[in-house]
Parts: sequence; structure tokens; C-alpha cells
Amino acid sequence: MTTVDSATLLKIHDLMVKNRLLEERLITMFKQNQGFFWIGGPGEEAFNIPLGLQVKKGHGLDYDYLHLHYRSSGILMAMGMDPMDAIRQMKNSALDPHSGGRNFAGHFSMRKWNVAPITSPIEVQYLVAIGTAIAQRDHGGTGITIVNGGDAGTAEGDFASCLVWASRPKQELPMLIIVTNNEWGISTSAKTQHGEKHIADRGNAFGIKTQVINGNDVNESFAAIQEAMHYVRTQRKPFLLEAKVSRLYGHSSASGGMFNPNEEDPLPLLQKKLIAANLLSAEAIETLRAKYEEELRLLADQVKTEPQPDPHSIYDFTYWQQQGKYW
Amino acid sequence: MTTVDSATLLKIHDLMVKNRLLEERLITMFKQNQGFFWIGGPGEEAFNIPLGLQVKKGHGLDYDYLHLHYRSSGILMAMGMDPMDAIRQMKNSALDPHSGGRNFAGHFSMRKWNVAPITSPIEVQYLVAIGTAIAQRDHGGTGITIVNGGDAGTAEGDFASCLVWASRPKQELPMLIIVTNNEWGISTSAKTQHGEKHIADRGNAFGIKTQVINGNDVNESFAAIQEAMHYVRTQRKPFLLEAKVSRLYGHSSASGGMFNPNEEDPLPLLQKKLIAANLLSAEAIETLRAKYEEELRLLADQVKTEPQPDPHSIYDFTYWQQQGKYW
Amino acid sequence: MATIAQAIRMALHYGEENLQLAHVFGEDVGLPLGGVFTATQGLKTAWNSPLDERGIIGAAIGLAMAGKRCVAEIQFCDYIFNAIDLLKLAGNTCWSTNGDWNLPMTVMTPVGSGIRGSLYHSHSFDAMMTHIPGWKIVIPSNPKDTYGLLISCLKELNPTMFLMPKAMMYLGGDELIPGEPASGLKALIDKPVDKAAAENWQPQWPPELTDYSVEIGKGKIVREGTDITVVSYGRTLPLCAKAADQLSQEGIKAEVIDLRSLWPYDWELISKSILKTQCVLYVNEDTEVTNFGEHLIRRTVDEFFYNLSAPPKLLAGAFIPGVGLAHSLEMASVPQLNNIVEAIRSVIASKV
Amino acid sequence: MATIAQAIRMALHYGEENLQLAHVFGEDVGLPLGGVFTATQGLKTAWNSPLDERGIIGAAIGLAMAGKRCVAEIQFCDYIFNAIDLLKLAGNTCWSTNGDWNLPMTVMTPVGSGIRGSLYHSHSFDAMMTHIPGWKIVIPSNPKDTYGLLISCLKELNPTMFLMPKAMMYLGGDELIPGEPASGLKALIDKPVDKAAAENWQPQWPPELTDYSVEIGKGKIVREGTDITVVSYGRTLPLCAKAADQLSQEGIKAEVIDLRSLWPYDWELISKSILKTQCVLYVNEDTEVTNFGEHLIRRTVDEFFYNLSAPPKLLAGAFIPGVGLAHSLEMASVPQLNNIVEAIRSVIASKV
Ligand SMILES: Cc1ncc(C[n+]2csc(CCOP(=O)(O)OP(=O)(O)O)c2C)c(N)n1
Ligand SMILES: Cc1ncc(C[n+]2csc(CCOP(=O)(O)OP(=O)(O)O)c2C)c(N)n1
Ligand SMILES: [Mg+2]
Ligand SMILES: [Mg+2]
Repeated sequence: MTTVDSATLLKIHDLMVKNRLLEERLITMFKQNQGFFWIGGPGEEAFNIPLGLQVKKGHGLDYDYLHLHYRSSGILMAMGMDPMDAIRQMKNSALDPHSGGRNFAGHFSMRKWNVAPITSPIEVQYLVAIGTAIAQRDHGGTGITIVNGGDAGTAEGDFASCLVWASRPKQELPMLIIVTNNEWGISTSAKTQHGEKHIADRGNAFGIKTQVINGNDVNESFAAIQEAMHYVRTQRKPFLLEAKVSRLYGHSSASGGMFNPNEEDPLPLLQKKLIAANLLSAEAIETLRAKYEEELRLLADQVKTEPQPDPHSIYDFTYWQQQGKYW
Repeated sequence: MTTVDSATLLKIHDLMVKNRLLEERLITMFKQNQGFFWIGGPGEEAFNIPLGLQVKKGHGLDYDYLHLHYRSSGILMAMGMDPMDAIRQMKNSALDPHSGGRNFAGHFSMRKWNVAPITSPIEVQYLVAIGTAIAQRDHGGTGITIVNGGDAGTAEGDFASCLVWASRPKQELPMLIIVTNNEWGISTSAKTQHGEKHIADRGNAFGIKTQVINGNDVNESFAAIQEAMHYVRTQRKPFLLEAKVSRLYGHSSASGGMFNPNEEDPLPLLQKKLIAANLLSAEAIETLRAKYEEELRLLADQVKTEPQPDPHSIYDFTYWQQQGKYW
Repeated sequence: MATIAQAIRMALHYGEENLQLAHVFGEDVGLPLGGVFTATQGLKTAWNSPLDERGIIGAAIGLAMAGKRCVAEIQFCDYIFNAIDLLKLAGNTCWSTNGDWNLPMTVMTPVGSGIRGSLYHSHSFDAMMTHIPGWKIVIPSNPKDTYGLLISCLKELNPTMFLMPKAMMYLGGDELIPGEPASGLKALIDKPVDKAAAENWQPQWPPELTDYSVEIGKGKIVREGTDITVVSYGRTLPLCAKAADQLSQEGIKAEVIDLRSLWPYDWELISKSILKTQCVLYVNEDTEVTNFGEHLIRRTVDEFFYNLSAPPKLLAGAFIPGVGLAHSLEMASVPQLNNIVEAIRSVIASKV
Repeated sequence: MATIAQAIRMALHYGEENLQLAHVFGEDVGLPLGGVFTATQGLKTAWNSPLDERGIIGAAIGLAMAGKRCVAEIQFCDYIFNAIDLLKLAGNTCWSTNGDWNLPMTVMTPVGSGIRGSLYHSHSFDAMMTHIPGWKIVIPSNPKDTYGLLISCLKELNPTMFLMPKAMMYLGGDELIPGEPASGLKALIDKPVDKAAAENWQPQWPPELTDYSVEIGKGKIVREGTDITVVSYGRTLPLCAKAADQLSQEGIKAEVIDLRSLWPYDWELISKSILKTQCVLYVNEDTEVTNFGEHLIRRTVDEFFYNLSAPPKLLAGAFIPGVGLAHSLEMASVPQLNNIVEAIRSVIASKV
């Protein structure tokens, strides 16, 4: 297993802190009635940040396409998404570039970076991903399709469809298929629903390479993603990667948005290692945290002053570039 | 492996001949414009007859529930279905007890024997089967749920859903899950679509017992079904059985309903063995064939005289026991 | 006074004890949550299914075939659209077998806007569902009807669709449900929020619950009037009643009908009212193209064209792909009180 | 004269050569069959997908995202109902991203009765589809329009639904498609039935095909008349034309409009005609409750209530769970020529 160099580790840590504070800011906004609903990915940073850093970012077939779950802010943050825009979506500001105040928090869309719109319906992204992967199979190069989603969602037939389409003989798709397994679907424990030992085992029958990793470990995540991506980029075949992750603030604001001390938190885990390795001090961590907290608070204040969507805009973009009532 | 005793072998042979001739009669009826569409199971008799003979036939939870594919006439024939009724459905006679002239040939429904209506949409039976299996899990006893379908149809997510629901920890379902693999979906070769070595391998990840058999071999089929059924009846857990079968007359009348000499025919295979074992003579086989041919021809003639459905009946049974226009 | 969520729970409890209800299931329907709206809390037959709507509907059909009465929940109707084929299958099973099989089963699912649910927690399902033959479809707008309609669904021998207006789940009604204690219901049947108290909690079901039923297919006049007929259901129904109250102060007497059953529906009640008022406004919040209200308008002009003194009207949701999250967007996308008041005024103004 | 199946093939071939059409796919769409109606025979980009409608629609959305223009086929619309959520998703993608993404993709699927298709090869899809915002929906009734509408779909930047009336697939039209050879088309582009000849067969596409398009949203008057407006599409359209011809012998002058596009639809054309004839009959074969024709009736009474001299009518399929297989059942379940003639007569008789 490759080990991650110190500079990268520090960068990952920096982004993890920033991402965590963004999610906490969004939760605070919910609690302050600055948004109607929160859902997001605190607890998945040790996997999502290393993933985002390794995405081949850009527009078009030479770059990676992303079909993401609603807990994926860390991936986009690592790719360089402006946290202000996540806050805008939380506040349903008219300036929210992801949805113009139309969609829930965490439902990002960034066509410029091949980020397909994140949808509320569970698992459909595994079907849509087939299409970009077919295009990339035909196109060649090193761009791949990346799709992720939760453990409970794999019960939908769509997950199986993805495995079927990805592994057709001589038509294999260059697709990194990810399951972020937090062992919950809202209030339902995975233990009561999954006969599989590992969800990733479902790839075996299809001859799809698989791996199960501890997604709370930055080193393990980074290395596994690197290897899996290398395989998909060069072999142009699918890889099914299951990452065990935490769900630190419960399912969503609907379940309270409270910190859950029973879940393992990947952030202090990493921080202990960084301190032990003398890469960072407790004070430096506190300073970093304070810096981002302040930055994000200011952004949230600024967003408060932004306009809400114009009620007359409800018809806009039912069709491409269409504005106003169209019938 | 258990070997099948001579009496049973002869019984199976008798039913295989009868079933084959029924299907050939239905095809003839199509060609004579005595029906609009034919679809059925010639080529699957060496598997379907042994299956039908081992069904625990009856009504209610103590008996087996059947959720079948449209090639399953052999199963029902072995259970004792009147071939006349299959002919009635082919002719869309008003007296067709399966659908009253409403549904295609091969789309049987026999509530008295727990035979769920056979549907045209592929693979939904694997979902409906979950429900009867849950009821039987709760009920206990030895009744089980049997579901079958084709190879191509396993690409629908519904097949995966069946595996997921059947294998929930401590909630396993007493379900015999069958795939009859004829290596075709209409005109599409399985080779171009299946990354799996065996479809049955998909059960492994779920801890479901599996087996792949030559469904053209009566002995192998009978024994495998017996063992699988015994496991499901007594262990109250799912079993996934894949049977390689033939599609002797193409997909349906839409593809011409012509005999395909490239497919292995299980009937002469068995007959050769029976003759070699001195259990049957070529003449006796010919006599049997002629007898059933004549019987079925007469039935078909009789059905010709039956009334067609009354056009005023179109609203009947939209609801239970409702007759006539209801709104 | 019980809320709609509590009324559902009590009806299901009554069903478990008296109507052979054997399975209440769906995503998060069982312990610990008891449903995202607590509508299945404390029920002894409630269990959590895999996250798989197609499996849920399929299982419900199979349970019905096995003679096991069930209520299957789709967590939000927004997530039922991958199973329309299965709803059609349930609806055609009796017919396609020429009466061999019937499917006594109930699907329940929350519908409509009103909770800032954005695209996927605001959908309506009345238009698509009424286009599917073979079902009976109900939608209550108060707790007492909720109880009575759900009891009727549990007694019904055909597939029933029970739509729950999600914006009103926690609203109480004006009338006690037969057998409901006059006070203290919450303490008896709501799971405590306190974790420790919730641990071994058991509901104390009111012992006097009855099989009080609201007949499927029967609407109800909730405001009597002579100037205009207003037909609605679900979330928009109380808004129509409010609009009628408001307009009565201007001397406009609107008759408001709560349809309650969408299929079959109470055409007799509507007919009588239209013949009296000579004009009609249909109100619902589904998107307005190929909308169930348009069916009702078609039937209205089919039968009462020459009795109308104004064109029959539909007020429904804007024909756009979703309800936007922002307050401003939701308000502009689906009928609100002021839109209803305006629509009534405008129909009356157009009367000749 | 080309059939509808041939017109589809030629339009798709033109698209492959000139409009960046990169994938034509679905169940049995590629070799050896070229589609259950031969509509994709000989196309260089046609391929067979897994038997998975949800995968097919999902893949089409993804291909559109990747900038690859595709036509995805659902073998029969009867099998599209497990993917309604995905059609809704395609229809809301541009809107939900506030204009970030558009999805230039086409889904094509055969619809309607007329081939003794029983329950699952007789479905219509106009009612449900027109209830889904964000799509453009077309349905031709002759080969020339087929070609022109399909070319328009291939040029369109939004999701398009191309409905093919299956009963008419092999019927020829009255007009040549621009670029179509005056004769001998079959020999050029139909795969030979003979097995040996079919083996290495290559189509010889007419070289002069053009981008002849029929604008989406534009209907066509196929019979001019002053007594009644009859609006239809798909299988029932030629029956309406025939009914008009038949009735003209009785002196009844029916104006028949082929809607061609269901969304957006040509309201201007309908309006003008209704203002002229003062009455209207809408004809389609989908089941009649929450039917698209009811939308058109709603709009008619909304705008022309006082211009009508008879109630606007809908003639559609009976509200039953399927079309039964027997001839007697199919005839009684969906509109036939005699029903249309009767309906026209009855509207005219009711004119005041
Ligand atoms: C198709 C669909 N069904 C139901 C829901 C409601 N729902 C939202 S999140 C969720 C649980 C998802 O669990 P999992 O897939 O494990 O993802 P996680 O939230 O744990 O990351 C459910 C049932 C939905 N969004 N989409
Ligand atoms: C949901 C659905 N999609 C498409 C079809 C059309 N269709 C009928 S049979 C068939 C092929 C089925 O192949 P397989 O599952 O292998 O069964 P086989 O006919 O070979 O026994 C197809 C695509 C259908 N009936 N249902
Ligand atoms: Mg999870
Ligand atoms: Mg097959």
C-alpha cells in the first residue's frame, strides 16, 4: 500500500477541517431557521477528501464524470468548490449556482466539472452513470465515471443494473463504483437488511474487481482510491469499492442533526496521527478550525443578504435556456 | 445424486410427450389463424415436468405458491392442468378459465393451486414471490414459494431485489428461485450481455445456496429439484437454481414459431435412454405421440365451437366479483 | 383531539386486533422510528423493509395473494414512480384473470406540498394514480376521516391507495374519532422523545376504538352554499373551506365538497351541488396538465353543459418539473389560500 | 412509398450521418433483429442492450450528459412503467439545476392497440407522458411526418419522446419523404428474409435524404371542414379522417386535425378551428380517466365556453385495466371507425 506524503496529508487535513466546518455551519443554519432542511456528509471526510483530490477534474469526456450521493460535499470541496455556494443552496438563495434555490442542501450540480446533478431519489445515479461510462468507453483516454451512494440504497435494483451494464463481455465500462457504507438507512440498521457479508461481494459474480476498506482511515482510503482509479483508468474496466464510513450527525435535519458520539470520527483520528508525527500541533489545529469557522460564518452572514428566488421564475429552465411561462 | 425410478421416468416421458404436443398444437393453431400469438415452453420439458411433479399442490399457505414464466406449461401439465384450457386461452375462448380470452397463450392463472397469474412483463414475478414467501416464512410448515424466469430477464433489477429480500438476516425466505437459461432473450444472445460465468453465482454474495444444472437431463433435473426443494422446505431458506434449457421453437410466434434444429431437444435424448434401458420401444413412443396428437386435435376442434368473449364483458372483474360497467 | 398521524396509527392498531391486518411495512416503518411521520409507531406488526420500493409493492401483492392483509408504505409518494408498472399490475390482476384473483392490500404514501419539501418531498400523486384502473383511492383531510377511510381500506377486497396529505399530518381535527379518549391521547400513544423513556415504551391503545368507517366513494359537504361549488381534497381542502368562510363575509356563499375518495368518486354529490350553484371550481395541487380535475371538468361539461352559468374551472399546480425549495417558489407553484379566494371570485364574476 | 418503420430507419440513418447520432439502443434493437418492428435495421450505431428498461433510460440520460446524442428504445411502451421516475428525472434535470444541464436525448417506443396485443402490447402512453413536465412529445400518423418529427427530435436540445403507433408501422403513406426514391425502397433498405442473403447484407441508404423536419408543436389539418373540429393523433387519426370522408357523403363537413405533437401542442390551430366550427371532438385511445384529451377539453372550456354550440367531447379508451386479446374485446375497448362516426354525429346533433 502506498503511504501518503506529509504535504498531501496536511492538505487532506486542511480540507477535512474546512469541510467539517462547512457541514457544521449548514447544520447551525438549519437550527437558526436559515434553511429548511440539511443533509450532508460529516463523517465521510477521510474518504471523500482523498477521492476528490484524485479526480481528474474538467469538462468533457477526457475528464472524470461524477454521479454523487447527497453526502459528497467533501469530494467537491477537495476539487475546489466554493463553500459559499453550498451555503447559498442551504439558504435557498437566488444566487445558488447549483439549483437557484430550488433544491435541498447537498444537491450539487456543476456541469463545468462533469458533476451530474445530485438527486434525492436514491440509487438512480447508478443508472445515469452507465451513460457517461459508455461514452467514455468509446472515447478512450483516461477519463472515468465515478458513482457513489449509500449502503441501504444498494437494495434498489438499480445498483444491480449498474453491475450488469458495467460488466458486459467486451463492453466493460470504465467506472469506479463506490458504496459508502455507514451501516444505516435513516433509522434502519444494515444488520437487519443485508444478507451479504460485504456489499462489495456482489461484484464477484460479474467478474468485477472489488475491495472493502476502512473509509475512516485517510491513508487506506487514499491508497485504495489511487489503485482503483489506476485500474479503471488504464484497464477501462469497472471496480467496486466499498468504504466503511461514519454518519456523524445522524441521517439529516429530519433526525435532529445532532452529533452522535457513538460513531467513530475520522478527524481526531487523523489529527492524533499528525500530532504524533509532529506534522501539526494541537494549537495549529485549533487555529485552523477557528479560521475556517470565522470564514464560513462570514459567508453565511453574507448569504443572508442575498435575494430569494423570484416567484415569477418558477417556469424558467423547464427547457434549455427557456425563461418565463412557456405555454 | 438420486436416480429416478423407472415408473417415474415413464411418467415424466409421458407428460413430456403430451406437453410437447400441446405446444405444437398451439403453434399449429397460430399458423392456422386460430389464435393471435403463441409463446410457450417446448424445449424446457426435461426440467419443467420434473418440477411440476414435485410441487406440493394445493390451496393456501401449506402448499407451494408458483410465480411462473410464460414457458411453464410443462410445470402445470405435470400438476394436472387440463390441456383443453391452454387451448382455450390460445383461441381466446370465452371459456378460457385462465383469463376469459383476455390474455396471451401461456399466461395461466390457477388460484385453486396457488398459481399466481403469469404476466407478460418480465421479472416482476420475482417481486411478487417475496410476498407469498414472507407469508410462508411466518406460517411455517413445508409449503414454499417457487419462482422462475428467463436468463435475459435477470438484468432487470427485480431479480436482484428478490435475492436481497430472500436473504435478510434471520428473515430468510423459503423460496426456490429458478432461472431457466436458454441463452437468449428474443434475438439477443446471452453471450453479449452477461458478465457472469453463471447467473446463479449472483446468489453467492447473499449466502444463498446455488446450483447450475443441465435442464435437458431428466435425471439431473429431477434430483436437483428434489434436493433444492428439500433444503427450502426444511431449512426455510432460499435456493437459487439455474437450469440450462433449450428454446426449441424460437422466442414466440413473432419470430415465426419454427423448430430450431440447432437446439438440443431433451425429448429424443430421454427416449434414447428409455429405449436403451428397454423401458420403451420406438413403436410405443410413436403410439403415445399419435394418441396425444389426436386427443389434442380433437380438443382444438372442440374449442373452435366455443363462444368468443362478449364485448359487453370488458368491464367485468375490474374489481372483485364486479360485473358490468361500474362508473 | 387526534392528529392525522395518530388517527392512522389507531386505525392500523384496530386493524391488527380486529381486521386480520398482518403486516405494516416499508422503509423505516418499524422500530425504532415508526415511520418518518410517526404514523406507524407502536404497531405490533410494523417492520422495516429494505430500501426498495419495487420490492415493497411486489411483496404487498404477494402477501395479498397469500391471504395476508397488509399495509405497505412508500415513504414519500415522490419515490413511488419507479413502481408504476407494479401498481398497474395490482390493478389488473383481478381483471386479467377474469376474476380468479383479488388483491386485498393497501398502499399508503404521503403526498403534496406544504413542508418546504423541494422537488422530492412535494409531489402529488392523484393524477397518475387516478389513471390506473382497478384501484380504490382515498385521501382524507382530517383525522376522523383518516380513521374512517383507513378502516374502509382494511376491509376492502381490492387494492386501495391511501394518500396522506403530508402537510397536515400533525394537525388535529374538530371531532373525536369514535373511541378516542377526550384528552390525553398523546401520553397514551405517542412514543416519548426522551431516550430512556422510549426504550421499553409500549403504547396504551384506547380500548374503545371501533370499526368506524367512511364509505369509499362518498364525499362530504364541508361548507354549504348556493353560489358556487368548490370540489377539493387533501391539503387544499381546508384552504377551500377557509376561502369559503372568508368570502361569506362578502356575501358569497360557496359550497365546499371534500371529495375524500378519488376513485370511485361521489359524482352524485358533485352533481347535486352543481345543479344548485350552476358553477364549479375544482382545486388540487397536482400539476395541471392531464390532471384529475380535468377529468372532473370533462364529466361536468359532458353532463351539465347547459346547466352551467359560468365555465367550470380548475385551480391546480403549475406545470413545472417540481416545487422549488424557497418559500417564494413553493408559494407560487401550488394553490394557496389567496389563489383559491381569487379563483372563486373570478368564477362568480363570470357567471351570466 | 416508405412505411413508418422505414421512415424511422431513414431518419435515424440521416441522424447518424449528419446529426451526430451516436447510439441507437434498446432490447433487440441491434443485430440480428433490428428491432421488433424492424425500425432500427441496418443502422450502424444500433446495439442490443440488457433486458433492463431502467438501465436503458438511465444510460440515455448519461449519454446526453456526456454530449452523445442517442435514441433509446423501449420495446413496447407497456414496459416503460417501471421507469416513470427516470422519465421524470430527465424532465426535471434542466429545471432542478436552474439551467445548468440540458439533456438532448430521444426515447422512442411503440404505443397503442391494433395488433391483438392483449394487455401488454396495447397500452397507450399519451396520458401519463403528457403529465410529465420537461419533455417534448410527438406521435406521427404517417411516414412523412414520422421522418420529419424524428429529425426534429434529433435536433432538439431537450428530452424528446417519440411515440410510434404500432398498428401502423408497416403502412405506407401518400407522400414521398424528401430524398426517398420513387420506388424500390424495400429492396434497398429492408433486410432480406432469406437467411443466406441476410448474412452479409448491408442497406443501401437513399443518398438524397435531407433534414426535412416537422416542427415540434405544429399540428396539421388533414380534412378541412366547417361543422365540427376533430382532434386526434396516432392510430385513431386515419380513422377520424376516414370518418370525415364517410360523413361528407351525408353533408357533414368535419375538420380533422392531426395533432402530431402532444407537448407542446398546436393550440393556435385547434383554437382557430373551434372558433370556426363551434364544436369539438377529441379522439385518442388511452384510457379515458385523467386522459390528455380531458386537458384539451379543460382548455377548450376555459377559453371558448361561450363560442361553443355543443359540449366538447372526448372519445377514448374504456377505463379498464387492459385491452383484452379477443377480437370482440379489443374492438369494444378502444375507439373504432364506427365509434368515431357515431361520436361526430352525436356532437353535431347536439349543436344548438
Ligand atoms: C428512491 C428513494 N426511496 C426512499 C428515499 C428516502 N430516503 C432518503 S435517504 C434514505 C436512506 C438512505 O440510506 P443509504 O443508502 O444507506 O444512504 P445514507 O443516507 O446512509 O448515506 C431513504 C430511505 C429516497 N430518497 N429515495
Ligand atoms: C419488462 C419487459 N421488458 C421487455 C419485454 C419484451 N420481452 C418479452 S420476452 C423478452 C425476452 C426474455 O428473455 P428471457 O428472460 O431470457 O426469457 P426467455 O424468453 O428466453 O425464456 C423480452 C425482451 C417484456 N415482456 N417485459
Ligand atoms: Mg447508509
Ligand atoms: Mg432466455
